[in-house]
Amino acid sequence: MNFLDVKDLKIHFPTDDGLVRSVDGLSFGLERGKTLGIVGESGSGKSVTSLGILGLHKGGRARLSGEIWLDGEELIGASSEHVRRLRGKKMAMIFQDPLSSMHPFYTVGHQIIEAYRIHNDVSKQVARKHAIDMLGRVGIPEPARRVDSYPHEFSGGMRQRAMIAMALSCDPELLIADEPTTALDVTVQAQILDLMRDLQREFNSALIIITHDLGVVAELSDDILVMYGGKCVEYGTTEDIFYRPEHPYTWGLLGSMPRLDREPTERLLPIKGSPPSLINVPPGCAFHPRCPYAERTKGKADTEVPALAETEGGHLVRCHLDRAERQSLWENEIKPVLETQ
Amino acid sequence: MANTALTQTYNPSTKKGGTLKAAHSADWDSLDPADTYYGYSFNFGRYYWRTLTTYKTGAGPDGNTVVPDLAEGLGQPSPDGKTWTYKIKSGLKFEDGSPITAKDVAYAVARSFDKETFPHGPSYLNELLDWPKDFKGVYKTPDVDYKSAVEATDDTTVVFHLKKPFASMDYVVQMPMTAPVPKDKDTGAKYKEKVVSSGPYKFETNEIGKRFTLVRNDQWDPATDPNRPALPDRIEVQLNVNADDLDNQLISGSIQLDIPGTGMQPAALGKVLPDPALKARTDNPTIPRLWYVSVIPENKPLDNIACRKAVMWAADRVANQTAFGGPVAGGEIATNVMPPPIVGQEKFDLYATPENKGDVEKAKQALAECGQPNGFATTMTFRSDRPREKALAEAMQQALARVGIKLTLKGFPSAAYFSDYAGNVNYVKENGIGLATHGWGSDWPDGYGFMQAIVDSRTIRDAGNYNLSVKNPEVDKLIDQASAELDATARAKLWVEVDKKVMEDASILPVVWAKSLLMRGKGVTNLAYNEGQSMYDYVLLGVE
Amino acid sequence: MTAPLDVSGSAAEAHPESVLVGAGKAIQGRSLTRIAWMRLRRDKIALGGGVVVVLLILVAVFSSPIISLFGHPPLEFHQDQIDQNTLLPKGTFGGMGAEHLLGVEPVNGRDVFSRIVAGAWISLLIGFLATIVSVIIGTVMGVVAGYFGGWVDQIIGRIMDVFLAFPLLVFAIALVGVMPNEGFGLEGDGLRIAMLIFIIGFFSWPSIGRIVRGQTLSLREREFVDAARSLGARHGYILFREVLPNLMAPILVYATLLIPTNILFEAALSFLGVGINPPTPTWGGMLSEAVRFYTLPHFVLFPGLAIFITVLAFNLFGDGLRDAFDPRAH
Amino acid sequence: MVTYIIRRLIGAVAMLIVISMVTFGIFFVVPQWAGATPEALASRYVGRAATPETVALIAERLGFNDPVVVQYGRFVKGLVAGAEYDYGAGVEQCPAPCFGYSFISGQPVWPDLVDRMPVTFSLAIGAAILWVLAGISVGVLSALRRGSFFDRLSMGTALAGVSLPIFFTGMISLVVFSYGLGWTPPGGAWTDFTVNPAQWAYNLLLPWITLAFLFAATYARLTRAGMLETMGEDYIRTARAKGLRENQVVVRHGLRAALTPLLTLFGIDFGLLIGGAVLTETTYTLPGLGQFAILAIRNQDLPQVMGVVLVAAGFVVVASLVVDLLYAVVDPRVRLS
Repeated sequence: MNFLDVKDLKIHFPTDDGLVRSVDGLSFGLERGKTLGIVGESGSGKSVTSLGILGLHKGGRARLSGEIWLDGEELIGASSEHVRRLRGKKMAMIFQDPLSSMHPFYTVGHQIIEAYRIHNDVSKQVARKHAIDMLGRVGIPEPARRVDSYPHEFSGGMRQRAMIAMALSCDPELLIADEPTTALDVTVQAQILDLMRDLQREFNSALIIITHDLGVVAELSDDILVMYGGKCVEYGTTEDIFYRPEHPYTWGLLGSMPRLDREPTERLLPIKGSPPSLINVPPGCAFHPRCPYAERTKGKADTEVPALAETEGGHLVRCHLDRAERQSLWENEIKPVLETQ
Repeated sequence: MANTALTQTYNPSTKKGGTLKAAHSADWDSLDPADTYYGYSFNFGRYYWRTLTTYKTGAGPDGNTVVPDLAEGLGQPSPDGKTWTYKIKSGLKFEDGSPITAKDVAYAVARSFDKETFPHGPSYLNELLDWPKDFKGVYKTPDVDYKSAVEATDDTTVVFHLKKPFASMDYVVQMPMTAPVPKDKDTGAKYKEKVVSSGPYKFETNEIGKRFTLVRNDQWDPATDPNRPALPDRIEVQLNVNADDLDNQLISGSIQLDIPGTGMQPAALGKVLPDPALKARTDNPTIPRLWYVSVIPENKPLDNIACRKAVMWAADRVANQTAFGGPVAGGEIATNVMPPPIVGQEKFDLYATPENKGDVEKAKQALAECGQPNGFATTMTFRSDRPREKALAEAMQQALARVGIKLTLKGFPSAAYFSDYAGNVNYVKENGIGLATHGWGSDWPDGYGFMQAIVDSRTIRDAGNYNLSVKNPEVDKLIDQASAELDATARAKLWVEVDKKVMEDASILPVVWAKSLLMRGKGVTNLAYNEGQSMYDYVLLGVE
Repeated sequence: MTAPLDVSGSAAEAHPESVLVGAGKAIQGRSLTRIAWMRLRRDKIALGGGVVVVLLILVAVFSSPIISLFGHPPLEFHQDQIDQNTLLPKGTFGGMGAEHLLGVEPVNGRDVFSRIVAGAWISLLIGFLATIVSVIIGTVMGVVAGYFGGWVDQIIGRIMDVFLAFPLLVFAIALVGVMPNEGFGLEGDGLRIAMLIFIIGFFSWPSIGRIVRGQTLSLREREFVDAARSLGARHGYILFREVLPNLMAPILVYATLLIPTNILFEAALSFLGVGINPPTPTWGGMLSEAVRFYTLPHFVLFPGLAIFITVLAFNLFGDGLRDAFDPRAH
Repeated sequence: MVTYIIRRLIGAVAMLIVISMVTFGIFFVVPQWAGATPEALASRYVGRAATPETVALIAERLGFNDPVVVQYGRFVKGLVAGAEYDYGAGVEQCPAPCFGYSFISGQPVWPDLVDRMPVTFSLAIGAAILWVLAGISVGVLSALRRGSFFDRLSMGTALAGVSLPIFFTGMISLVVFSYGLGWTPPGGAWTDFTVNPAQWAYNLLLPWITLAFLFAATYARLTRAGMLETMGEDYIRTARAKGLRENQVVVRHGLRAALTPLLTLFGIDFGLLIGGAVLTETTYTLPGLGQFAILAIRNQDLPQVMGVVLVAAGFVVVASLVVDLLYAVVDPRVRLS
């Protein structure tokens, strides 16, 4: 059993317009000290998944099913109160936009102290020392002074460091980072990613990085899960995904990776169309309306939902195309385009 | 029984003691005898002031007559009617024990001359007396001798010198301008905060605009004063009480006296009139007040008497009466100017119509005579903050529409009604005002006291007029004749003549001779309606 | 509110827009108005308010035939219905019955039903036209402030502050109280109504002004305005062709919400005795007379309910409209 | 901070000057357009049957013969430096701020205003406490139980509340509770707090509730909207992710942010109210500043009108300044400069 095991997770939202299937049968596992990257476009369900793991859908309108095992405990069936106690202590989260994710009316220190004192019965002075210590560890200069600053007085990168300090203040064993660098400058992005890698090693925690940008997870992740329309479409080691990707959507994502040598808006393999409606999920393969190879399935893609099948060594792909055909497409058509220049 | 107190003293008593609780839905204009001009104030003021004469207390027709108060007897006119002499009693004292002399009375009259300091008070003495040219009041010209107007020839004699003969002097001097004021205690406009009493009560506290209390004045000698029994030990007055609440308190007995004494609010009427037990506690006198509509001959076509007569004929007197509160709370349908309580009044009706509902045919005839057979359009003004005047205007609009006279109604705030609108010559001319709602109450119950201010065209000035409609030289001549007539009966006849002239002129449309529905407070003794005061006689009251 | 995903905030990631866009083809390309209409159609309460508003407008427009069918002329006296002494209606419940549906007034016996129907006309007329005045002043001031910014914005902002600090009601009363009765070629009720419209409209513009200013500020930064500017378009062109059309939706919404406020304003002025001259019936005026006759339930309740229902209907409809145009502005 | 306050105060004074000029203009310039002469103005303030001489004297004394500018100047001088009042037997000092002497009562205006302030203050403060408590708690609960029966009921009531004119609810409440059931005192009842606190509260109960109902409705709607918006903010999700208890999330993180924008509104509402709750005071005939204002206008008593308008505007200005200062304390992002 892994440290984290997600089995057939479904998160649905009933709405006036119909049932929104944000996450629809997702399974994966993660060991301590390992990093999983969850990649997909916005609306693919990746963030809903992370909030689901943290139990933040509890009490809302969401319908959750499946199992989430964290360190031998099942979380979906557990009481809200129990999950709340784990939140912040055993599992913590770093959000995308550090400015909006920190309360504007409280000092950074106050927010870290609050996070620490929820789970540790210590005096304010002790918590404050801890907060300063944490700020120092995430690389904020003069932490003893900056602890009393408000979030708006920090720069974007500093805020994200503070956010990380807050998330790590209780030594969580599972850390989920949701688009941790999207809101940051490119140079700062690299620093933050370095910091997260260092800290993960130091704390030996399990790390999930959620992003729409494969580039972010390339160096950090051990495994990568590609999500589309609430489902996993490809899962494998980082090497599998970057060197032997088998799903046309993954190819598209690889082609969309911004590279330093190109204009940020330039895409090698643009994915046409927009992400699917989560209410009226296209019948058959959710990706087929946008898939350039859909017709090769002889109509199967329009009617039949493809299964997530293992190809080799834990590499999973959800596609109707033959494996051979996928491999040949990759080798002959996609890879050459990606490797131009 | 209802109306008992109109003819006799209700619940007579001589028992002293207790506290009389009174309330007022608004505020006094002023407690200063020189600066007040409300009937209730003249009535109530007698608790703390004494004047040369006063109305005979108690119920019945005698209440209209004046009797001596400070004076030993009524005034002695000189044969030409231009000098009036009053002898005052001896042994009179102010609340501080200092004696009241003729000098204090003369000084009080002289100080009341200063209308800049005392703008509210009546100005009869300003006009009647022969003031020195350079006299600007006792404050501005303290060195000017005013003896050409009023003088104390010795400690007990006050002499008034008039510009022209005047017969009703005894009525004028019952007004509080003759209430003595000690010169060394006079603080001008601030005197109202601390009035020095000459009557049976003096001020204990006085919070202007809120409340005041009167307690016994031990320097007042009942032997000098047959008019005031001074029964309660204490009188407490609340000001600015909600009018509906005041009625309810009066009904329930938590207060015993409604000071303005002008009747109840509609809500209370709806409660009192259908309830025999409550109705039995009421008195319903006709008071010397006329509600009327000025028919102003200033603009076409009302400059034509026939058109004015058309208005007279077209008006629905019953609807007008209802608008003014109906036969009980409003008044009796008025057919001429002078109300019944005025001494020598005669009732006559030049425009009698079937059931008082107006006569459309006669009105149309008059319109044809006027050259406006299809009617005409004009404007009627009223005081917008007076619901009854508003209702009257609406009733007139309905009635006159029957003969094609189209009224546009315009309401104005009371405060500026006479100064800027209905009493402003230019405004009336420029805006084509044809009809204006008015009310007038007499200062004393004779022809002069009632009529002069509203029918004498020589009083008309640019703004602030009460009369803009009666402009008849014949009327003016009759007024002069009547004022100079020293024989009371002949004088009364002359005033009836004035009344007839005005009605023939069709420049006043009488609406009602007002009646007020007064309620006797619970536990009040010795209560009587006084015709001179047109209210309950406050100084008689006692409590059980 | 039709935002599909609102799970007490915790599913904020699944943003309404992404779903809307995703739900995709069906909605894409439709104008904001169409989307708003779709949302509005689903809002039963707002629609109910809208229906009542339409009914009220019909009542106001067809007040004369309605009155001649069911009532009596609103100015006609029926003193035979009145007790001469108490001045109250003789009949029970204020004389309510087939002849006088809502009873008669005390004193003169005028038909309450007819006066309420006739009063609808005044209330709605003033409510609508005063709102138009506010919208015109507010839009001009708001657009000018938002578009030109700088010292112009400063000055207009100050003016709005002054209006906020004004004891408006006191001021309006003072103003109506001293106004002449003839002028601008009008007289009587016509002038009075015109004056009330102007005064109410004039005192209510800052609320619209603020919103328009804010919207203009944000519009000014949008690409299409930039584009137009870079193409050398004149201010006038940008204002009328680019900015104003985009302000229509918020203006419409807030105008709808201002109408009930203005109706209440008119009622308050009439209540305080500075509204339309009698005998023209107004709801506020009827209520102010009811103060003296508070013992008559029909006389107090009906004009009050008329105001309440009208204002509530406009509020419901306006609220729905706002939610439809901008679900998140709520 | 200090410079900010000074600048705001200067702005406030400028605003009051503008307001005073406009008020003055309305009462002097507009009637003159309508053709009023100084005598016509003066004849408003004298007793009945005053002679032309009396009217002329009063016109002179009230200064109506001077140009409007001079009259205004005199008013401002009185405010700044005080004024003198000739009461016949002597001269009285009216120290600054002297709003002048009422044309009607001859009393200085300022003490009259001060006299009526406790009534309006009591009304406003009591109602404010009620509406803030009720409005905010209902709003918060509605937002947290969005779509529930409670939410629908309270928001329906709130919408009805903002649609009811206070002179209607006030009258109904008086008819039912005071005249009908006799539970509450009749209109016009007022006892000073220092005289009898229990009676004070009892007398004001009905006006408080009626007035508070109106405002509570608005505040409940706004609180709910603010809460819904705030509870959707990212930082609320962060707070939850930290493991904070839900009630702490709501109170410490949600409420504070949701209520802060209401502060400005409250400042203005409260400021306007303590300057005179005209309709409430008229309906309940409470002797406060609002009733004073109406009476002053009816009597066309300019010094009183000027006094009450300026005092009322002053309250709004001060209240909004206080609120802005408070805002800076509550929201660290706001800088006073």
